[in-house]
Amino acid sequence: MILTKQNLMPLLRNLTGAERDVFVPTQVDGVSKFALMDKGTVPDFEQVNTTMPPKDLLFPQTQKMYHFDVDANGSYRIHEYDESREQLVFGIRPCDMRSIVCLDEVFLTKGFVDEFYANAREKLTCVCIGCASAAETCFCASMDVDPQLAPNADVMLQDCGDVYNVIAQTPKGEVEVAAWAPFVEEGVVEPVTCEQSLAVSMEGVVDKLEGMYDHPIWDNLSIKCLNCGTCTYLCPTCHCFDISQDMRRKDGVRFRCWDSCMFSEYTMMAGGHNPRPEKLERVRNRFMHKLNFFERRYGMSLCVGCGRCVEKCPVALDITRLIDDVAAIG
Amino acid sequence: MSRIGVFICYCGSNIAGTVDVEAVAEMARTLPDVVHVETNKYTCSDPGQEGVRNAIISHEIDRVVVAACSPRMHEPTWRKLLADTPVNPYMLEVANIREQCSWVHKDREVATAKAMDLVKMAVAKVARLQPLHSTEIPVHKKALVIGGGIAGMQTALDIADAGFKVTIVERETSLGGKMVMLDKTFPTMDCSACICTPKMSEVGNHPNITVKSYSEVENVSGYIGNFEVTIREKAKYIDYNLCTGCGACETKCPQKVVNDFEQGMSERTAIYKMFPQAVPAKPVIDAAHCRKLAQGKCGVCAKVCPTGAINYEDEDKLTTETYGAVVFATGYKLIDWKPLYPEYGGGAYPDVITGLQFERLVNASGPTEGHILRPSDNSEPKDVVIIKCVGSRDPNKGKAYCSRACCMYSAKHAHQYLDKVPDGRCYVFYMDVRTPGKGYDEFYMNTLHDGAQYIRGRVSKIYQEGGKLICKGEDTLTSQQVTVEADMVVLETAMVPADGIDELAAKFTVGRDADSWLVEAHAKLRPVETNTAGIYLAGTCQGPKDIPDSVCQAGAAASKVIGLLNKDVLQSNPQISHVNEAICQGDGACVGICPYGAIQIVQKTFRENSRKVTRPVAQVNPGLCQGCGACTVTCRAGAMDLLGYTNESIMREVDALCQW
Amino acid sequence: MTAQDTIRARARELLENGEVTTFIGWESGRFENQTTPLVITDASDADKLVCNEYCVNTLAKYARDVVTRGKVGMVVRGCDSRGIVRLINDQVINREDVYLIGVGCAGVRDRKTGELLKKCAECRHGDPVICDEMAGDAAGRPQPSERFKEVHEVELMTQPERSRYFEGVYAKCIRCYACRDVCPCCTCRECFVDQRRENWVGKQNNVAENRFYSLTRVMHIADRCIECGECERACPMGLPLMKLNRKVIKDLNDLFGEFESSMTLDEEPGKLITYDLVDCEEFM
Amino acid sequence: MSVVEANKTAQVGVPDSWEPKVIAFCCHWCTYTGADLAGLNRMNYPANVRVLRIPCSGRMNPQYVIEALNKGCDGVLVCGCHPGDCHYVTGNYYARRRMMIFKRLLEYEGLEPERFQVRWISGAEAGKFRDTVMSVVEQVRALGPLNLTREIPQFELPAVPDGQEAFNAVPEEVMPEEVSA
Repeated sequence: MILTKQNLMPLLRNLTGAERDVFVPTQVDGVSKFALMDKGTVPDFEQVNTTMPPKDLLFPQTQKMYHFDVDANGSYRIHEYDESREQLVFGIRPCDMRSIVCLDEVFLTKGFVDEFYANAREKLTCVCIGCASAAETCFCASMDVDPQLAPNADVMLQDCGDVYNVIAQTPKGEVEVAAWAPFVEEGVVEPVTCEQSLAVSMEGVVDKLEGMYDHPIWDNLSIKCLNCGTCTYLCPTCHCFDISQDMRRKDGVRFRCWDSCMFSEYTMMAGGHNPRPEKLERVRNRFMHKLNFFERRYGMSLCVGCGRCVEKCPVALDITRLIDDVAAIG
Repeated sequence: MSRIGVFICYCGSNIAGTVDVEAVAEMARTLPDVVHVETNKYTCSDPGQEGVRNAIISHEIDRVVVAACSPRMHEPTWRKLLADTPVNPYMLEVANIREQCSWVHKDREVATAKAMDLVKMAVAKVARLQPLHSTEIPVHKKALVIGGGIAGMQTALDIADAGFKVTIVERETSLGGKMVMLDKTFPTMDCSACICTPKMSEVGNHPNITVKSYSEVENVSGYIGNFEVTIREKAKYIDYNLCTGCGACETKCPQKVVNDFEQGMSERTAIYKMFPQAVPAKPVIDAAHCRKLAQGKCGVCAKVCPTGAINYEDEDKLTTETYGAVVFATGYKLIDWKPLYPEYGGGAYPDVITGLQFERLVNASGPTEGHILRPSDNSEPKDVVIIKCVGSRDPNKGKAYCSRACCMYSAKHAHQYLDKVPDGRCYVFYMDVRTPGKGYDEFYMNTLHDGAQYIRGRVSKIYQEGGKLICKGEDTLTSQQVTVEADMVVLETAMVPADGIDELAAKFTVGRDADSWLVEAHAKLRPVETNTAGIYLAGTCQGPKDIPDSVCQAGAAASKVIGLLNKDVLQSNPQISHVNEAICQGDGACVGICPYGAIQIVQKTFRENSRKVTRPVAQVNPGLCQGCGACTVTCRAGAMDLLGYTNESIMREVDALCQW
Repeated sequence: MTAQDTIRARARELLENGEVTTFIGWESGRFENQTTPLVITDASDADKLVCNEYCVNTLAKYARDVVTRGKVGMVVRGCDSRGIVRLINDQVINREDVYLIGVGCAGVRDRKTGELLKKCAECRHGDPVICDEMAGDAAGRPQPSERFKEVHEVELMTQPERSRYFEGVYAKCIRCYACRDVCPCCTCRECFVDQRRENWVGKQNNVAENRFYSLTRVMHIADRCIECGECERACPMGLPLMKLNRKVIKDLNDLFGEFESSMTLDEEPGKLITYDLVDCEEFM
Repeated sequence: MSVVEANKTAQVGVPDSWEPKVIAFCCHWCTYTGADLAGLNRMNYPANVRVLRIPCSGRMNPQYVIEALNKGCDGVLVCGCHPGDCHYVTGNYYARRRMMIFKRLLEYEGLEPERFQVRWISGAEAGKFRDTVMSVVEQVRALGPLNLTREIPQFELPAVPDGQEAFNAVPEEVMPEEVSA
């Protein structure tokens, strides 16, 4: 099936039904993120990937979990919130789709299902658009992500110059594409291969990282790090969160909010001990988690090569240079 | 889990009149951690307090909220009540539902809602309070008096009579200060020597008083009860144990020096006693002018001295002692009028003299043995002009304030002059005559009766013409120009603080006002105390005043010191700032803020992440901190917190008001 | 001998003769015109040091972490040197802990667009305010005319407009704290946002809590801000933070007299920790 | 990205039963004494103000103001001794500078000036305390509820999902008879 780029906007306007929120990548007040599509928004499909990742749709920065209160005779009543809604994200990139694979692994597998995430995940349909060209910071190919392929997307639009190659990949995708009948035509087109200037080889990096606990490379790297939370909050696969509550006298709401392993308070224990007191431990932990720990636990790298942290780090700390340096060792 | 007890008072009908106390009690029972709520007709009465005490015991309450009258009224009462229960007296919060609720609102329903809010705030705050204990500060039973004038001596005597050791530090070579320079003292005209010198000898011989003359305070550290003061006893070059004060050396010394004590109107020798009745009655060698010490020649005094007391190799002696209290009695000096008033000759005319110079002229032990002779040609002046408020009440040329004592002593000068020169004429130029004391105005009327001519107006110019000093002025009562040809002019100049008061006060962190007078804690209610605990003021160092007021203040300061030294140990105020050393950066932003100098930065060693780290942290001195909390806001990290009003308790108090 | 060569030579020399244990500068990054801070300990790395018009980071705050290892050598321009003065005056480091090589700065450029950064267009002190030696001569750039232009623009807006404007600003903030971590004034051992016991600011990310954090931080750095503009540059969401900092600096100057913080080591304490009996009175 | 939480009550829909809630941070030595004096003289002023006692206006941390505005107050009043009268000598001088700067910053960010006021009220000025309270409450009432986005936790209970009874967990330690009359 083929979808011409001119038909894209009419298709989008058609999709914004009442019962479903459609999110598209756009500029909101100078920040590019996935925002609700309504009359005024101008979707920007040219930009490779948005500054704010789409993880916010599945795992919002602040999410109300449940409300509790004490009734007259002193017993607690607890009511769960379910804020998940039918959502369609249109224009998500393959690297972000791959990050959703990681998030699914974390939130849905290994014997514990996070129902807040699960509800949101069920109600999310993803229409992925492949990349014809890459930004200078993109290196998803090196992290075994095909810029034109997203196996877990419901509908895959492969960018073929001025048309999209529409592939429905899941039953939900078929239903979706069926509704697009007036905008698509038959035929298959060869997708444009996307050249990436930035490439790293992950060859043996995961194993080498095992033995590098006290390696001086961490010291040189962590000295320049500011320990702010930018990279963790912009990273599509970072999933750490903290639970806190809003209290009133006898009732309150417990909510979940993003947290970053870069903050010292993240590992601060009640007695005042901090297992990761200095920047060095925290920076090492973050990169080890991205490149090694996740691989060992789930068999896939937690870095999808979207390049957001490389682009937005205030001190240009670069995960790709770390990978090159590790590869070059020994 | 804390167990909070809430006690709501009816206060007869004062509270119950417009606040439904039972409804408030009902609401209080639903508050978190509240395990017992009790209402009471009169909680402050004995039965009321008994009820509270029993409730605390029976319900094992560990935090108490009293909703009644203002904490300013009965907080001490509740604290005493808790003192003999297992509850710490500071685990208490008072909700003011009388003065700020039932008395100021008429509508019962609105007042009850507000009372409920105030109780909620109190419960939220009390839940976060910690038990506080006041620390004990030792008090050294010794006092230090700086300045040996009449105020310093009176203070020292009163303290010593109460049985405490006192040290007087006097910069000059003898006690006495300015008073001993005077001839007569108003209003009773008894001669200053007759009432001052007995005091000096009494001080000199008092077993509890050690006099350190010719000495100055070098540096100070410590705080109330524990002032470590280093005193520099300047070299006297005479061994006071050997010296008998016979005076042989003074007669033989060849070097003549201008005598400051005589206001420069006569000379003294390099080895000198300030005046005959000096205490200690032993001379001092003036190192700057002594030929032996300055140029290495002479040495006559050593040869002449019968007991060999002269020691040219003498050095300054530094001694450090700990004092419980310090009293400033540093006195005043007269303003240097010469640069300020060129129109009065600016010092060019020798016959234009100051009040103190006149005192020396009229004094029997003065340079002219009491005969009033004008300095230029030692002739007896027949016409004398006295000009008042020279430098006082003159904001643009001198000082803005009134120096208080000059009205009286100018009348005294006029009276003394007319007494000693029967055919003399005395004109007094004045703006106002202020004689507020007991017998003061009668004294002034007496001087008028003696024939002193009081002319209301200021002298605008004095110039010399044919041996006469022409004083041109205006008589504002008759609004005519007045010209007086005078033989001698006496200027009653303004009082200003003694030299070096700024450096000395800075050493003790005592405040000074714009004119460098020392600042008392409260002008009306605490006139002899300062904002630095343990430091008191007496006499003119606090502001211009006459001898009766100075002595009165000296007694007051002494009573404060005695009150302090009577205690073996001081209870410090427990609601003071507390440093969380884990967070403290040691940047010292709080040090400059503290009006009491209670915070200092010290180096401390901590074990952090299994490493020993030495770093600067702030340290609060419980003796000085008054608990104002200004430092807690400058501390960005919140390391400095105020016990009793911690950041957390105030934040939860705000939350309780807004959300409960 | 360009400034960069002098720096490299001096860095090698200092490290070789052991005068400094570490040297802080910049190195070129992976992409064209990209630079990233570099801390070297042995002389052989000295040739990695670069100093061109794309060195966007202010290095001052790194001195704090590295000073425990011994004396630190550092390249300083206007903003770096004021940052170092700020650290010294806040007792974070001592003057003898750092050896400063001054470089005149004509402003740095964005690696992609090549334009002068906003913080450099508004920079008032391009040349270092303190340094032990100068590598290359001072740039001597004229001070920009309109220091508080942005602040005036916001002040001219009506109250509802300002309210909506700042609500929009705070809606974008994601609380990553890059502004705090890049600021040389923000050197607390434990920031108030991490104090869960006092619970000053909740962890949820909404306009109210973001405003609490922002207002508090502005009040904390009010009289010490060195106007280096790094917070604005580091913010991933592009919040106009200098509009807030400059507003407070403008008020401080209007109310309590002209004052530029962190210019000299013996500067008098900030305006908010001193007082004057004759301050203008508006609360009577 | 979380859309701006629109929990502002639209100006139009102000319930007429709405009463402004104002918090007054009063210094113990002067204004609190003045407030007590107003009580002694049986003066009358609106009950919308709750006084929070602090030792000195120097103790007033700007963060308390933001907390109050965020959590539900519609107006904040900070009172202290007249400059020169401070029991702790310099407390109100520092407070004056801090509050002047902070007040301008809040107004710059869109807070109506009347909502955050600072006044020096001495221990004898009971009348001034009453008048200040009355004027602040009137001004805040005129402005209506604070329409800045605030952190008042929205507790609208979600509809209980059909078929699933909201489970009641009875905690062990808070026994009913514990909370005795």
